Amino acid sequence: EPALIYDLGGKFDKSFNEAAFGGAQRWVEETGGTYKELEMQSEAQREQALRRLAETGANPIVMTGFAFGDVLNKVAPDYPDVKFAIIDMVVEQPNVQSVVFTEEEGSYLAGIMAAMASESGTVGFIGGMDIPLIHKFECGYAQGFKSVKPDGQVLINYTGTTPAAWNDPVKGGELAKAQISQGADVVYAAAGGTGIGVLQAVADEGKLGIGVDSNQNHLHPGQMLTSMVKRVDNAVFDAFTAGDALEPGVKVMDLAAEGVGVAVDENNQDLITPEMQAAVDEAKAGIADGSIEVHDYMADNTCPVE
Amino acid sequence: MVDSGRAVQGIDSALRLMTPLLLACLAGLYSERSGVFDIGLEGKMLMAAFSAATVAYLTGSAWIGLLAGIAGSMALSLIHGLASITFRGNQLISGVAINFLASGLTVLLGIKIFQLGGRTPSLEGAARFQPIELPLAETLRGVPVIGDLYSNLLSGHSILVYIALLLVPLTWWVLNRTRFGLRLRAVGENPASVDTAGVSVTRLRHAAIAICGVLCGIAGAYLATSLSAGFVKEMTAGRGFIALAALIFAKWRPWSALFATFLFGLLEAIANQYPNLDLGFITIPSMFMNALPYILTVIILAGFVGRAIPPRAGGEPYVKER
Amino acid sequence: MDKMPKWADVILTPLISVLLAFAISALVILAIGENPWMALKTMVTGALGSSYGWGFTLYYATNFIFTGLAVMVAYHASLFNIGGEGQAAMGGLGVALVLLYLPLPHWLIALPVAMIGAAAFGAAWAFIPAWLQAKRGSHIVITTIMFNFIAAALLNYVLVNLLRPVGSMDPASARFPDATHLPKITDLAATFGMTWGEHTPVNVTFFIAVLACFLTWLLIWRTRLGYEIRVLGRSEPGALYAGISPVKITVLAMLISGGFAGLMAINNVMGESERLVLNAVEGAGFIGIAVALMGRNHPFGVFLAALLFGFLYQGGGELALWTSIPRELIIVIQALVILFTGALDNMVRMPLERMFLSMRKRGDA
Amino acid sequence: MAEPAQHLGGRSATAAPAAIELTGISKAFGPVQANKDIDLRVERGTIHGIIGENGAGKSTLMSILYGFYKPDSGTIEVNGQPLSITDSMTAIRAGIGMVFQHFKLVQNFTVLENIILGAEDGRLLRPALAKARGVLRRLAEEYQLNVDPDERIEELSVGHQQRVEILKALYRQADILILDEPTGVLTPAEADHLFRILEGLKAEGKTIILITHKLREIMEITDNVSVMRRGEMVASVRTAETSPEELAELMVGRKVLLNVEKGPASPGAPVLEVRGLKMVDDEGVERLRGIDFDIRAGEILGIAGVSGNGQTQLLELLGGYPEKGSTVSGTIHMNGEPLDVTGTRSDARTRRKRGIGHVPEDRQTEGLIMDFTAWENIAFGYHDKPEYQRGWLMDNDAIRRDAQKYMEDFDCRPRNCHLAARNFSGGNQQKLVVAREIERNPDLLLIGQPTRGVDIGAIEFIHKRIVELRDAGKAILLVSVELDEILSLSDRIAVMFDGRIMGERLPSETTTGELGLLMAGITDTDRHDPAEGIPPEHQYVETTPEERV
Ligand SMILES: Nc1ncnc2c1ncn2[C@@H]1O[C@H](COP(=O)(O)OP(=O)(O)OP(=O)(O)O)[C@@H](O)[C@H]1O
Ligand SMILES: Nc1ncnc2c1ncn2[C@@H]1O[C@H](COP(=O)(O)OP(=O)(O)OP(=O)(O)O)[C@@H](O)[C@H]1O
Ligand SMILES: [Mg+2]
Ligand SMILES: [Mg+2]
Repeated sequence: EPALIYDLGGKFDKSFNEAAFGGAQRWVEETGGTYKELEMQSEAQREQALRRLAETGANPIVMTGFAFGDVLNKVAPDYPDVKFAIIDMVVEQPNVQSVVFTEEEGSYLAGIMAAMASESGTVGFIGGMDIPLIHKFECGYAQGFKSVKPDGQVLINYTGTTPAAWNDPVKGGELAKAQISQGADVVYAAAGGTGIGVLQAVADEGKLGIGVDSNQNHLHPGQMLTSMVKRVDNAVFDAFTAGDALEPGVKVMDLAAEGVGVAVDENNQDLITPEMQAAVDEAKAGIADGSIEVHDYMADNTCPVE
Repeated sequence: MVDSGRAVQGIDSALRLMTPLLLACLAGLYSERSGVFDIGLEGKMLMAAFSAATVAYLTGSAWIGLLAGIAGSMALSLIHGLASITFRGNQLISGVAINFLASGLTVLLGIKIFQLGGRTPSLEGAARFQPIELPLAETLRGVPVIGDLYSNLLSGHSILVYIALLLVPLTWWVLNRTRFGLRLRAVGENPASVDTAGVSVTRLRHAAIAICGVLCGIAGAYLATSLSAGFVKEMTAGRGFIALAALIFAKWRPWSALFATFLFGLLEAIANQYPNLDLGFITIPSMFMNALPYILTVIILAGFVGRAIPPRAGGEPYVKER
Repeated sequence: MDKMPKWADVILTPLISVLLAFAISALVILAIGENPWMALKTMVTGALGSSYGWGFTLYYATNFIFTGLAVMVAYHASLFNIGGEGQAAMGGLGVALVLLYLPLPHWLIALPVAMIGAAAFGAAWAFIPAWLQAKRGSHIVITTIMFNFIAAALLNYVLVNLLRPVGSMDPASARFPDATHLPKITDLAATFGMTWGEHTPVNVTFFIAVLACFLTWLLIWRTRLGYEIRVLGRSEPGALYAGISPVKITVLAMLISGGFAGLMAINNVMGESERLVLNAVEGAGFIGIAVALMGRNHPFGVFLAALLFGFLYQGGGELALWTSIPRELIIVIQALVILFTGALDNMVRMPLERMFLSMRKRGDA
Repeated sequence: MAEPAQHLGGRSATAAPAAIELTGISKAFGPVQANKDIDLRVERGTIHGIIGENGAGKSTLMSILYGFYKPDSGTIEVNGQPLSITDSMTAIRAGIGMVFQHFKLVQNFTVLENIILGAEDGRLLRPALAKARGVLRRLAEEYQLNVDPDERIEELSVGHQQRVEILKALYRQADILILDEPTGVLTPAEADHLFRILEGLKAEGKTIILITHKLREIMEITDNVSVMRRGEMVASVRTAETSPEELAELMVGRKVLLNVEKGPASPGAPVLEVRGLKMVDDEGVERLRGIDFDIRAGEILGIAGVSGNGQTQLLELLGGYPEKGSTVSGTIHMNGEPLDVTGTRSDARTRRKRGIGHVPEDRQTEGLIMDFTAWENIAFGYHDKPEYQRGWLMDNDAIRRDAQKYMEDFDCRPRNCHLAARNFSGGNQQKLVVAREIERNPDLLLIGQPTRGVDIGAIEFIHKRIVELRDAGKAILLVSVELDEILSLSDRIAVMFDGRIMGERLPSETTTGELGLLMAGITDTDRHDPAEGIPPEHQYVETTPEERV
């Protein structure tokens, strides 16, 4: 029986935990299997949860979030027969699969679309807490945008410095309005529950929003340019499906692997011009063949376009 | 660097951000002027936000949502009153408990009702308070300065913003010009004076706390059904505590409360507009811009505001016989 | 002269209050469609039913003891320190800097040094609000709230930009050197050949916390400084009359308070995670307020209240982990416990007093 | 007020119904029986005195009558009609007004706001304020009860605050006025004024109940007097048919000396020399305008004056804690050595180390920590004495030993040093403070209002101890608004007015009248005359206020 552990944000964080939950649900629907799931309550429980699951025979054990990395490094060797999968972090252990996403690539595509949809030449990005992971999104987005509009401007805001930053739609909305007042007409939200407020404000003001992690286009049909989907659900689904045959090592979920991408569905297809679609396709191909290199913020903690 | 449009937008944003603070601050003002400290503003707002969003979603009416928000907040007020007035318990503990209670109950009930991890579904249309245009706003829009101030700044907010603003003079008037206000102030300064005048201390304090509940209810409803479109867990994000700080800052006076909350709103709006302040030689990182309102509050407090003397009987239950 | 015997006030009242809180909690559990009996059983066995459960319960309790003592000491000087959260966070920074940058060969050496670092950083963070209160009259409740936010910002910055190892996704410091790892109580038990609480985070800091309770008791009720703190807390004119400087005592009391809050970092940062993570305090600073108030501002009360909250935290964690009951239920239970034992205690006490009084009258007659 | 019905039940047909008739009133606070089966009859149109030791239950009884406390049992009749007084509103409606021992005024309200509080008749304040202003003007003329209606209470002297309380009652058309220790805080002139008002009210047919510890007042003004002891009513007599000695004995249960027995002073070397002492408070008001005086070993210098003329500031300054934000200048010498008047070494701790003991005017907020136990209060201010330290810790056993001893010496009751200070009666609280300061054997004892609100048994005792301290060769600075006390205790009397010492007199050669004039700021033209009567060793350089500026 596989197991899934959510990070502190909780199962319904409007972000990758929720996406992970979606993947597990899909697996249940398709296979009719059952799985165990756990929500963390405190930092100290991480190890407790991993060990208890491992001891009760869960296999594989999937966890979302980089914060598990440290603990997993310690726990994995104690249970060589159990397979673990960790999302967003590389843990080098023989029984651990590390799933990493190339958020910068997906965001790059979103940036291209934003640039082409923007009439003002100014777009916005709103992140939750100012942490490296979110900079990955931000930097990819900015690169994509600048590749189309080198003279354009990307406005960047972070919501806060406490965990409340992920659950403050009011502040998110205000930040979006502030960016809009400075000319932004497309705003990309990578801020969990805060993002709901961002997208709402953007829709209220008649501008375009870009969702994150799961496909959020349905939130405001016609007002969502796209969503930068990060297929955590696929990662979880794959891991669950693989069962104890889960392959250790680093699994890169990139554009090519459809780990990341921009969502197009009936809610936003009217906004996608053929040129836009062409540009996105071209960029995809370029990234795939290496002619376009999207810089990963994590490589050196800097972003070339800022 | 600061063009007028941006300034207007900043103040506009400040107006929106201050509204929940102002409502909560006035709520605290009624409670604390009657001698009952209330650190449970946060919890009451949160509860109100949840019940307002839930009911607004279920009924499709923001107004019914508002009533539900008020009811939710009042329920917690009642508990606070029961604990700290009727049973003369510790007001701070009761406030702490209310914050915990709201934080847990909202999510618990939210999960039970919507299975969305404590969120409510997004509100649309009449389930939200929409911005209203003040009369003549369109006509005046072209007029320089006045147009800017009236049409862009003052007009176009939700009705709750105007209610909050009107509550300031109203509160002043109630406190200083009515029998209720006189007794309320007296009971916060020296409850024995009210008691020996033949007026019930308990009833007055319960009334004050009920008003506090109503105002927190409006504040919460504003957060969930006007500023945003639904409830998200912990969405008050510490605003109740900021309102408390503003209340002390304002020395428990309504006009000063307006000023204090506006200042907080403005500081936050400015921090929002300048996420990375580039001073030329150094760029202030976003973390510090986010903390700027708090840092400036401390500086202002240290530099310009003298000792704040709370209502003398504040925090103490009224006990005749020990 | 008292209305009822002391034992009744100290034991009976809180006991009945806790029972009431649990009764209401049971109703809440029923209301969300779960089985309260099963929930209670999960909580009790999960938190107290094994050395494993105890290991976690005591770990959380250790955190709460420190933050509870912090609130308590300030409260005796009539200062309401809501800043435990920020002070504890800064204490963590102190620990991290000491352990990462000083060559400390053994935990026995690392511990006192880290304690100094933790206390110093926590105290420093309390110093500014204290000084502003004493000198400028800036209300300490506001300034400490503000300093919580500022600490979070500072920590966010330091972890992301300064302490984070290059290439790490996690906004956390590097691991502390192995030599500085504190022995877990499991390890201590193992040296006596016992297996106790395998893989639980409770470590030697627990004993330090217990010692801290005792020292705080000495401080408040047995030393000159404690006497002066209590005088200032009761009456500022009285303090002046007695030649006690309110400025000095305000600052000292807050330094001690901040120091205690900072010391919490020994437990969670040095003892448990062995590196500094963002939001390491996890609200323990706020729980400290409840713990101190419920503990009636007495170190022994703080100890008991911290245990109770440790139990609720661990039991609730178990509940959330292994049942379908959402973790927020535990916050509700905590709220009810705080409400009934801390704020509605007179609801229980008044009828009890009447009962004892009439019993005494009958005895006299 | 409705006219009382004339049916009189079983009472003698000739007697009019009593204004108040209490029967079998009992009240317990937890285990404390404050009132035990009390009967009290107060005739209409009389002034009825109630006396009793601290804690005898006087205030409790009156609070019950006023609806502030609920009695456990007993009945109340007002003007012959049984009345169940459940709250103060009922009492007010029945025409009862009460001036509490501790005023129930809102400090930051104006006089007018305090007057109308609870009697606003109407939801809005404006009409009530206007009406009250008019009524106040009329009352002011009628009874010489002048107060500025727009002044804040905190700006008023206690005497004026009391007027506000009386006005409050009159505004509510009280027919029966209860005054709980009204003169405790008044100067003799103010007290006389109050009594004239009470006489006036009585002449109008109003009934007055007066609680006091001062037998002189009882004899002077009351028609009847009731005596309480330990919660019981022990006697009710016509004032004309009793004597102070008899009342004192009824009250305390033993014979009491009503006058201080004190031999002549034999002053030694100067202990305290004060020159040109000035103090300006944080609002820029000059509170002390250049004070000069000496006190010698073995003498008591009494400072008389209407409260608010700088005595408090003088005591606090000498005690080492002038008001926050004030500026001080001048010199003080203690046993010939200078004392710092500013800076960190001018604090109360340093003063105590130099041998200055201090019984503050306000025992409840300064002299005691009300929540502390008696033994903790015995160390208050002396907690850093070496004999109370044991290494890093305080030697609580040593403190408790001292506490037990002091409480024996001063006959503090109950003799339980573990009881919190707030559980002692006012008199016993005062004994705790006096014991603490006197037992330290200070070279100089500052003592303010030593017997305010204290019953006569305790007054006798405290006076005796002060004189003993003097006879042991110590210097004492006594500040009191009670002229009787000043006259009977002091060896020399200085009168303060408006931050200056107006003059100095010997008790044997002055009268209350003369002191009263000085206290009012009226100096005699020949100001050096009285000094001739002072023996040479008592003389010191005296300057006029003008010279000191
Ligand atoms: N509010 C109260 N709660 C509990 N006990 C009280 C209270 N008020 C008075 N007592 C008790 O009742 C007794 C009578 O008190 P009361 O105030 O009536 O005395 P009193 O005669 O007015 O004394 P004093 O001369 O000092 O004013 C006291 O011994 C005290 O212990
Ligand atoms: N709330 C109370 N609880 C317990 N005892 C009280 C309380 N209030 C008053 N007392 C007691 O009642 C008695 C009389 O109290 P009261 O308030 O009349 O003060 P007091 O003794 O007259 O002092 P003072 O002369 O300074 O006013 C004292 O024994 C006092 O300790
Ligand atoms: Mg009395
Ligand atoms: Mg008295």
